[in-house]
Amino acid sequence: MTSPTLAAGVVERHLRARRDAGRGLLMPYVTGGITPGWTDYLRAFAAAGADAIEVGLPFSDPTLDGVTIQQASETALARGASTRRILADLSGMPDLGVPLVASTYYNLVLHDGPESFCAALRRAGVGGLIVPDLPVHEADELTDAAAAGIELVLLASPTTPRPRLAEISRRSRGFVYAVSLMGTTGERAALAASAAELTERIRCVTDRPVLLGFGISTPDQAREARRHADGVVVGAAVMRRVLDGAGPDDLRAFLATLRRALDQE
Amino acid sequence: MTSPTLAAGVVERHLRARRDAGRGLLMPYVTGGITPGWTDYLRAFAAAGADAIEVGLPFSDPTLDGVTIQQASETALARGASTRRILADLSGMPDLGVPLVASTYYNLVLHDGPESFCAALRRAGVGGLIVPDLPVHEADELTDAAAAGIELVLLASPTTPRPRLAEISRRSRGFVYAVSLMGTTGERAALAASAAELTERIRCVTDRPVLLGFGISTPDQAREARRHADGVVVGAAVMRRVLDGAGPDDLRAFLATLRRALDQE
Amino acid sequence: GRFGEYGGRYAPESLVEVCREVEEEFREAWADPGFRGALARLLAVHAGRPTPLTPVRRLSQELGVQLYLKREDLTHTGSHKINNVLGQALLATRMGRRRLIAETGAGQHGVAAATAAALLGLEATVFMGERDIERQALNVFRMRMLGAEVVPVTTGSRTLKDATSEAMRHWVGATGDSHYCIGSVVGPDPYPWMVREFQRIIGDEARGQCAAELRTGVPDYVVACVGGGSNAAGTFAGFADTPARLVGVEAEGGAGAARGRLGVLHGCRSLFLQDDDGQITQAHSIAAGLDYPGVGPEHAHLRDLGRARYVTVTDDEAIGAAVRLARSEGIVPALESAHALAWVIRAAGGGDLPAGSTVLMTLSGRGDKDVSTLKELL
Amino acid sequence: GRFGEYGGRYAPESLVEVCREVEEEFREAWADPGFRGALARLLAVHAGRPTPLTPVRRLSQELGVQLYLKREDLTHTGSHKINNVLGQALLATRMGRRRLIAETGAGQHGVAAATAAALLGLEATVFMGERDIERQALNVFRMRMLGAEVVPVTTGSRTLKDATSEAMRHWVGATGDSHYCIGSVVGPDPYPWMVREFQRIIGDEARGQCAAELRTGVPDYVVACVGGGSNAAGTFAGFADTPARLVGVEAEGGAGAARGRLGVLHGCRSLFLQDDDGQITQAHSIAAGLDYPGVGPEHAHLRDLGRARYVTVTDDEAIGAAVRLARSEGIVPALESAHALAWVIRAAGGGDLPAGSTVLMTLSGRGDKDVSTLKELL
Repeated sequence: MTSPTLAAGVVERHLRARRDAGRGLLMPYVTGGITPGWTDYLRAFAAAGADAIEVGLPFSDPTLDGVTIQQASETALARGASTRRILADLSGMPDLGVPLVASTYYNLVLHDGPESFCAALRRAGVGGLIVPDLPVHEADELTDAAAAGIELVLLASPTTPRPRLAEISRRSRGFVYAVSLMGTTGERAALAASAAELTERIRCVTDRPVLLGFGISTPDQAREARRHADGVVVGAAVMRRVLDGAGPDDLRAFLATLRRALDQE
Repeated sequence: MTSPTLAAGVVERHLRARRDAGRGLLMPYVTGGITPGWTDYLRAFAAAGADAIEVGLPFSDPTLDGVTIQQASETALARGASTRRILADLSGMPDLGVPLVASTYYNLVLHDGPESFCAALRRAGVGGLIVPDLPVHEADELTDAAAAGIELVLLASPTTPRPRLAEISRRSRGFVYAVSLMGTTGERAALAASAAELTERIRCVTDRPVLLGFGISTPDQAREARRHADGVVVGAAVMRRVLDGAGPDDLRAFLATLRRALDQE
Repeated sequence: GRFGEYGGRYAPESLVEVCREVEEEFREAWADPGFRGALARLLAVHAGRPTPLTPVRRLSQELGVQLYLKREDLTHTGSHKINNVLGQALLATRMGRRRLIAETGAGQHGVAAATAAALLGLEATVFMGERDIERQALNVFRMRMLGAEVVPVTTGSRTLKDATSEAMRHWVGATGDSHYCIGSVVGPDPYPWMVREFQRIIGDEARGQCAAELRTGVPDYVVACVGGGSNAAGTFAGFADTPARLVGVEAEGGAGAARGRLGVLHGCRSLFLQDDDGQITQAHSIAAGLDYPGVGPEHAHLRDLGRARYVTVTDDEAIGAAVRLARSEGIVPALESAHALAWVIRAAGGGDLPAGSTVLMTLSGRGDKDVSTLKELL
Repeated sequence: GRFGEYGGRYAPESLVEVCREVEEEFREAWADPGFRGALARLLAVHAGRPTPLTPVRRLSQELGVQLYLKREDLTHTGSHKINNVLGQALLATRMGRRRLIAETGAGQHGVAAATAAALLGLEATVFMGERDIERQALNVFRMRMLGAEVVPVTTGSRTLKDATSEAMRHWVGATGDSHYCIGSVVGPDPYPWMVREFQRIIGDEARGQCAAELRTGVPDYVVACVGGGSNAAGTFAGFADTPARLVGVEAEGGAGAARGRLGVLHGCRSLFLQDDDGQITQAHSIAAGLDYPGVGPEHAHLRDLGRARYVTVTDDEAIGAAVRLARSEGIVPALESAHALAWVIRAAGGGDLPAGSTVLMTLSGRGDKDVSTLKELL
């Protein structure tokens, strides 16, 4: 345990508290603007027992996403979604009781400028930010901009070497996003073997919450993930259902199965 | 007049006699095998007052012929015409009273061998031979083979320089074939200016009959040609009519107009 | 890995380590006379280097300048792309990789990558937008004939941009045995400068040829077309330390350097065409190789420094230039290269190129691939 | 003008004088260092000579021989045809001609002739069979883009043989201002040996490259494909005075040297495919450049002398060889050249080529032109 922790932000405090209470953490994802009433999904997520909610700000070229989230991004953009509108939608919502974490590609951040971008997130009630194409060694300008109130979550991957893993764990805020496998987002038949190894390696360098993402789509996988990590991110499994027409209630039912799986473990 | 004349053959004796009698010489052409009863054309030619008749032995690649005779050759070959069959057809004919002159490309001569080829011509009653792709400097082997009874007619062209013209005139048998213009066989609107000049140049080096060919297709052209040469060869103008379906009587009528034109001059 | 504020390695964390390995291996290889020698030999005996410098006689007279063409169209496979792929394929072999991954638009880089793979006994997987596959059916067949697998990309605009994204996605899952052979001076560090180093042979050769051929030794202007910008980067590299004025010519509809905004795409920070929301927009050019909404980071930097100028020409100007070169010099240029010529023609006519200037222009590829496009237009 | 009993000037009397002029001018030009220098420079700066000698690594191992390719595919326009047309176009200029006449089958010679004409400011009229025009639409457009007039030939089989006949007919009426630029070592004297002299740069270069590259200095076998036979004639010329065994490879369906009979066509005496009546038969080959029913007179003579061997391969063998070279070496050969390779493959497998032999093969052109043909077949 080498990671010195600065004063934790809202997201991290929330997640640490729940983890420390023995709860397996669940962070479902939704692509902002995917449907006219998309914010209803957020309510459903909260109702299903989400511990944090990831809101994707769709980008034209989602290079780390598999087909499902690519398609969700395209659909949302075709509907006229933009960072500005999605944040406006969020601003209009009552507090759900769980922190919101935005995720997007770095081009959208740079386009507005890191300072403005983070300020806009804050105004919309978003507490955290995930930028999958912004690795730790390129993160300085956003870290600085985010310092005032946005927790910048960094990602660790199975090929990240140990010293770098330590740096990521140290500089990540909110939690450490452990990428379960070498691949893009998307549902998989089974949890990758690399997931366990990576989370163990992260645990050696930090006591920050560790959420496993990429490929977790079933209660069984969630249960298995929980054995190693503090919780899971579930994106493509949610968005496939949304693209197939599932409404907020359907998603609440689906997430409830994951919630139960995490609680059982 | 420098050309020493060897004992003239049948064709040349015939043509000289008629020329010396003041007659304009007419040599119509027909592609052998062009129709089932193609030898009827020969009878019609003779009846119309031809002084010699040129029989084309069709070749697959008639590189010095324009479209009309190309088409006639293709048609005849498609009908199954061959040197052997055409000569067989000729063998079966009674004497028409005018000499026959075969014309073809050198490949057909070489294919049978010059000796055999000439012997076959002789057996079929053919007296002369025109090979447009056999210039004088390549003619030795055929000259030797033909010596026994086939008069090898050589061609002269507007670009033939004088010493070569003298050699052609000296070595040609039967007559000298003056190519009226730089071009292929085929009908033309008017007699080329080069025709007069060439025939004059040939006259300076020989007293052998000179027939003008290539492009002579109307009585007016025949009349004009007669002013310079001893007579004309008429090929494409005949064959166009044959291809258009004209029968022997039609051709006789057409040739009669040329005959009259030559006689008037 | 930085060019002023541009460049960098904006790769997903899963690719950071492999990018580092590529960089390390490239640095070692580039300093290794054995590697340099092997590459030089492949370029000579297989790809046909050196390529000639062709003095353009009739068109120069008409334009009132002295124009010289660096003839990359005469290399094996018909464009400068071969310089880079042979280098990367040799590097992949050195790294023990058994496969090349590549993206392609019109198919030139794909054909080159498939060629290098076949030559060195590697496999090749080429990602190509479904729309480009339809438009460039013969190049697809060339790649397959060379033994490459061509994977249709059905997402987004189904063209080069999407093929690049898909190749990167695929690479994330295949870093262990596959090398991603990027075709231009774009992508995460070390690609922009590694590809430039592999392409600098264009500029180095041209520099020497100009020294031998031109009275002035160095041309007044050095001109090249810019899509991602690899032939321009390689050409400019040979003249960076000379007084020659560097001009990059972009397509009107794909002018990343001339009209792009700061952004990050495909692993690097540079200038990209974007809409008001920060979404990357689709480029449009008759030249498939210029049909990319960004530009390599080094070009962005050269622009900021003022060391190079970036100008644009229209589709119609490029077509006109292609026809003019064909008729006056017997060379049918690639439509990409025709852009560079179109600027020379316009600039000579408009006084932007002073009379008597010496101009070196890189003819990056041959126009055979574009003949069916032109056939429909002319 | 004779090669043993072959060759000669079996031209219509109207062409005899112009053939003499071409011969005289060529003899003078060939002895003139100014002409030779100008041609050498065009070949270097415009056409991309010298072309490399490529050692074939992987296929050589598989075959158990040492195979080297002389890379004419890397010349401008993509085949050895450019060597000849630049020579003849320069000669035409020297003779004050303002136009080139050419025949073409697949369009390679036509494109080369149109290219040389554009470069030297001459007009070009290219005769091409109507059937070939349909099959090779893109080459037709390339010629037109280069400013050439392409005249469809509608007679006979509407392919190369007929295009040649039509070009000769046209020349008869245009000798004053036009030069007939024959594309192979056929036609009336001086064409067969003039074209060989223009093509001997292939053999001369290869000879020097072999001397530098091969332990033995001279290869054991020198192999080239033979249609009319210009690339083979040029290649063989460089090795005539060596112990190298010369092998000409013909298409099964166009084997003038292997199966032709004595005849005269298009101005020269040589070996031609004929039926029992002495009519020239139509050749059939998947390679348009081998689709000619005869062979140049020098090849007929080399055959009689036993100095060269002429062998045949089938369409299928050629296709297989093309695919194999593409997959193993990253080179898509012209289907013509693939015939030469097909023989090497068969001979190495069948013991006709002893293990360890060194083999020089001329790769006469690139396969891009054949990709659509192959696409339909594979």
